Amino acid sequence: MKFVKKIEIVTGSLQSKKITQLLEEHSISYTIINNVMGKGDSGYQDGDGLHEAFQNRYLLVACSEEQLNKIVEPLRKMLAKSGGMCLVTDAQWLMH
Amino acid sequence: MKFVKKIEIVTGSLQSKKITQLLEEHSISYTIINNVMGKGDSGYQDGDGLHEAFQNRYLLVACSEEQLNKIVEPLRKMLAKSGGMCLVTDAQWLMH
Amino acid sequence: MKFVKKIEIVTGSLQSKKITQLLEEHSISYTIINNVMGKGDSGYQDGDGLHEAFQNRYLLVACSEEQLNKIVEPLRKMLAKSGGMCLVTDAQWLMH
Amino acid sequence: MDLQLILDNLGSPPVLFFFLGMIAVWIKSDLEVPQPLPKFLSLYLLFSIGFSGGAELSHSGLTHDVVINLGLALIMSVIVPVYTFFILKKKLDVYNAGAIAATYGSISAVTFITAVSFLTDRGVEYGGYMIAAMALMESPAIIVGVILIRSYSKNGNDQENGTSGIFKEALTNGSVVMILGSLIIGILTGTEGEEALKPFTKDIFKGVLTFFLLDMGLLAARRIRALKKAGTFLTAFGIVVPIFNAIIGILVCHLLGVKEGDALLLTVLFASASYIAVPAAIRLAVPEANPGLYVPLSLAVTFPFNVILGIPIYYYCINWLAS
Amino acid sequence: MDLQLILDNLGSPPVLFFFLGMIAVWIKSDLEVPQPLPKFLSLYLLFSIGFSGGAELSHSGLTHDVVINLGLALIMSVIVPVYTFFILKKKLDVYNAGAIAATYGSISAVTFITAVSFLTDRGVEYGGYMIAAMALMESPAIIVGVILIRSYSKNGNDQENGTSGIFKEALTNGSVVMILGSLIIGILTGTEGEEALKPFTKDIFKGVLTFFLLDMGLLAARRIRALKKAGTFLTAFGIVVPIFNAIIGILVCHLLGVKEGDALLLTVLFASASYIAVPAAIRLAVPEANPGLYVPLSLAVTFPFNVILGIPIYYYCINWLAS
Amino acid sequence: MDLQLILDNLGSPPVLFFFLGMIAVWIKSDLEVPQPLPKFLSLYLLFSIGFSGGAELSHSGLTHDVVINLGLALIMSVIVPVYTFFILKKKLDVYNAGAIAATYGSISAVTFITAVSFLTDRGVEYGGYMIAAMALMESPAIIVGVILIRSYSKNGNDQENGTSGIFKEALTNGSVVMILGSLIIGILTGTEGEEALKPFTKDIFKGVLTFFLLDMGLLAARRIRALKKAGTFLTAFGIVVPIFNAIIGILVCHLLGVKEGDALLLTVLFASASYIAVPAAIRLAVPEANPGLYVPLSLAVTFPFNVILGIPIYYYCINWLAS
Ligand SMILES: Nc1ncnc2c1ncn2[C@@H]1O[C@H](COP(=O)(O)O)[C@@H](O)[C@H]1O
Ligand SMILES: Nc1ncnc2c1ncn2[C@@H]1O[C@H](COP(=O)(O)O)[C@@H](O)[C@H]1O
Ligand SMILES: Nc1ncnc2c1ncn2[C@@H]1O[C@H](COP(=O)(O)O)[C@@H](O)[C@H]1O
Ligand code: NA
Ligand code: NA
Ligand code: NA
Repeated sequence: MKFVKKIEIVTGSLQSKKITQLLEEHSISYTIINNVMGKGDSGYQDGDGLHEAFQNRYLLVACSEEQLNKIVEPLRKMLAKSGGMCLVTDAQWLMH
Repeated sequence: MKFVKKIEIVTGSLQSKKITQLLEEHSISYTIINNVMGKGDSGYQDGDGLHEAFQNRYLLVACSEEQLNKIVEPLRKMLAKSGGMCLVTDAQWLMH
Repeated sequence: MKFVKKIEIVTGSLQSKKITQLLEEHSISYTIINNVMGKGDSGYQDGDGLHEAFQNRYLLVACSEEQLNKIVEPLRKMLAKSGGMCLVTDAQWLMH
Repeated sequence: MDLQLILDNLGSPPVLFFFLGMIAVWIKSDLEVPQPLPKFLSLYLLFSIGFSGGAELSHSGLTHDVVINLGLALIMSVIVPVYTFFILKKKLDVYNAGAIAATYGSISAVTFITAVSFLTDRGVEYGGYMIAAMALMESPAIIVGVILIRSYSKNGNDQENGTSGIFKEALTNGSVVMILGSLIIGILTGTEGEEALKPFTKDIFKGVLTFFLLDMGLLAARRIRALKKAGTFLTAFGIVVPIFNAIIGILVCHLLGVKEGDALLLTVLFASASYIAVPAAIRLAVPEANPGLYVPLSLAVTFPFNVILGIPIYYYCINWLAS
Repeated sequence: MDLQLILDNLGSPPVLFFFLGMIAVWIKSDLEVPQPLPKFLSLYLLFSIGFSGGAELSHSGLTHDVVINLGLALIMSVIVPVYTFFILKKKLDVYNAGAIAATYGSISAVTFITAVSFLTDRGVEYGGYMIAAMALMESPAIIVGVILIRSYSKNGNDQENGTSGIFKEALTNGSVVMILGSLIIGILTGTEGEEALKPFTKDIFKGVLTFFLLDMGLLAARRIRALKKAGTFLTAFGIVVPIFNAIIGILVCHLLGVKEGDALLLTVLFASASYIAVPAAIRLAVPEANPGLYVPLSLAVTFPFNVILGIPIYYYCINWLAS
Repeated sequence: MDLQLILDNLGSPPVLFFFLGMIAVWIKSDLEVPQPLPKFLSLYLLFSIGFSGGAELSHSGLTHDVVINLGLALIMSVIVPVYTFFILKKKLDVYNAGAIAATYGSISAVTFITAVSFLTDRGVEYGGYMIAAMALMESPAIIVGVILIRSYSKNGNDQENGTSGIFKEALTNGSVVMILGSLIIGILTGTEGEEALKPFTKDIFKGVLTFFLLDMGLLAARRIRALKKAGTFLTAFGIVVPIFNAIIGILVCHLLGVKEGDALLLTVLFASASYIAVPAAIRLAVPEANPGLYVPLSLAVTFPFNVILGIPIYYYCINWLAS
């Protein structure tokens, strides 16, 4: 097992594209769950709007602390604009 | 970063509606993932039943410890009836 | 509340079937999210390939430490072959 | 003639595609109709059958046949869950007995639609009001089942959802709203509406039904494994009770002089069991019941039995009595 | 005659299924058309209407009507957001005023398609270039709205997405590409293409539209609750502005001698508001605006108003002026 | 005449919508056909083509043409992966060479269906048994590819999935079951079944194909970027090998006197490469191979080449040889 940082982000589908781009630039792997609904400060994202603009996306990233440190500031800025949630937890990666 | 409690709930789609109602009443934000399958004490929820009654929903909530304390008892009661899983972890919220 | 181990696995949809089989054999409950996209060492899994072979699945398992110990080795072997991610965290199960 | 009817039915595209679905599961093929398309196809079928039935009604007007047929439908949807409940209670606990009883008191829209298609293929007429009979039979059994469970279970009265909640849910379930709504709109728009929507609601109907039955075959075969747990008693129940209900239907229709087409549809309603609406309602209202019993029983035993053998046999018997 | 037209429209299958959707929500039914099927159905409608319009154009060729109609469409899609912005700014902040203004400057493809179906039912002709007018009106209002917001908001100039970014997004949005693309392909393949695809693009078109309006009814009714927050001013806005824009449309068409069918379609474009393309673009470009205002206003007020009452009333007025 | 055929094909709705999809990606439009609808549309196409082919066969009966065509199909699906494997091994590792070889030994159902539509448009007949030839060619190449990889890779023999596992998977893959199943049902139900399902399986077929090709265009264009990594060798491979296989097809058909329509279909089967069934099987059986190579090559190079240029050119050559 290896200690990693687990990052969970929920934000609008359209806005999330900038975040995956950021991850790509730093060659960080990620997982995406689409069609995510929710309620936050900016109201409901209920997927009813016939357009993914009204849906969220969930991003899951496991990375090293250094990688986290590299992306944390741009990430914070993006989320300040787009809204949403970003949680960081400690986790163990089952080596394989 | 701010310390928060992360709550993850998996329960039947229909039953989950009461839980989101509870969260609404306490003005707690949440994220929903639909079409979730699973196996638990009450057997398979495989989405094959042509009705969302046979699917689960995943709810993700990040809230303060006080908020958690307010909802924990009604939540426990609901889950006792509906079945499912509820996990609580510590997490850090990336402030933005 | 009860302490449990939370296991999160992301791997190809087809490959994940062996993992749920393993969980079944040990009578461990699980939750499945389908249609999960992602990027990892073996490139993009973007669901664009008209076949679930090009999608991931997300598995969520809460179990006791003993249960984890029982499955950890076969799990590691499967993931070594199929690729993907497996994170283990501590969590509290809200008893009901 | 009996055998010929069965063979004809076995050789019809919907039934053959149902078999194809089952075979695909047995040979462990990865063939699947991805969600939510099966749900959409079933909405389409309800939409089309409801709308066509309404248009039909707008031509024929209400005759006294309507009263007889709707009355019979309503009565059976109350009687069936009661008598099956007491049979089932001998082997099962109250919750599962009530759940299965509700399932068999209600109806399967797809079985009904397959029977409609069977009649259409043979040029046999039926009344548009039969669609109303179908809608009428969907829900009462849920209510009867839940009342039975509450009366016979020990802690029956500390339930949170009052009976009125169950009532409301039973009456507002999506398929009932879809059928009744389409039926009423079909009546209101009459021939003109029928003509305008014909290519969508009639022409491609049989094709969509055929495609949908492929998915039903996949579903049914996947459920068959669960039947092992259900055991011989329940599996036998899933064939004997439909036959018994069908016999009631055939005899009553004969005595009351219900016409051939209507008689087949009424018989099929009596003989079929719900695998969408009722299971969904029961899952919420009676979480103590095991969906691993009531779903596979109606889906993997009664549904295939009715679609493959039941419909032609019932039709043969109706004609045999009439001649 | 006025009343008869309205009643006829109220009694048409698409409008009745729209009502059915609304009723289903009001009686708290669990009826739903599961995602992503509504999105697929709307793609189908754009595909079919675009393709048919193109085929139509390939027969008729370009006349000088085209220039007039496209010119009017373009002008109105710039004027409407400007004048509504200044009305809205009296009651709302700049962001919400701009967002709603953009919504009303753009158009609703489904309202347009329902009007096309209204004309077809009555055998009234319209020009294939009207499809191009629809496509032309989708996007400019987004750009106008965003420019207005940037000009009047305090920190308007530190926006990251330059105006050029908004331009590009507005012009490449999926529905514009789908309509224009299908239109051009329709022109290119002409009668031959039209014939080959007729069963798909024409015959089942009305049925799919009807089914889709069921979902629109569900959507609209779910949004109505959000209107309470919007208040009386906005709700009134959602009816008065379409009527006002329609009056402009009717008068201008009369003065310029635009033909009956084209006049109705142009009027409907003026009177309708976007609930897909613009809200989606605004959500990204102006996160400060509240989607709980601009979405329900167009979807739960203006859309039903136009589909149920607007289309027949506008048509009556056009004919009344002409006679 | 050559050029005219190509231009005609370029101007057909399916090909034009394929271009529209590609253009939408290039201008960065957000147009998309949401999952799982593309999968559903491809199931529909397999269902319809299989069923129609079966009905066709039930009329024509089995002639000795059948044996020739099916034999040729089977032989080529074994030869192609072998010869391409040895070419590819010069530039790629064993895993990728085997994966791509398997892809080109198999076939693309949509290319085949587009060729069927090309023939239908021109009123050229073809045998229903060609559908069987298509089904027959789907899987063998998977098995051949995997065997080649296991023979030439160092640790080829410690694989967990035995060759028998691959065999089973290859034969039970969903599209093979769908085509063969529909074909057999089409044979069984004959003219009667064909008539009953005609509006669904035939009338709207071309429209659905056209709509589906829009999505294929979107898919193909998204994959083109991945080709840069593949390099010139592979890109050239993706055009040269289909042409080479097509030449073999054209010559062999000429020598054996295969009729025009059948010859085109057989040639298209030889020239096309799989982008669903084989990639999916290889992903599981040979995780060492890079899907970023074998998917875009067949989807973004060979598929567009065949659909846009290949089909009319092959058809021209067949006719030119025959005259
Ligand atoms: N405290 C929270 N817990 C869970 N999900 C949240 C929370 N806050 C925001 N979200 C998610 O993030 C989305 C956007 O949040 P917001 O920008 O606050 O509207 C919401 O629709 C939710 O899905
Ligand atoms: N230990 C667990 N780990 C992961 N998911 C669980 C667990 N227990 C229950 N679930 C989920 O909760 C649903 C309902 O659980 P149950 O009420 O135990 O049948 C299941 O279908 C699973 O998706
Ligand atoms: N570090 C990571 N963080 C999040 N998801 C990952 C990570 N690594 C792999 N994955 C997921 O696992 C899938 C397969 O990974 P791989 O085998 O590395 O290609 C990817 O498509 C991702 O969805
Ligand atoms: Na019944
Ligand atoms: Na407008
Ligand atoms: Na080939």
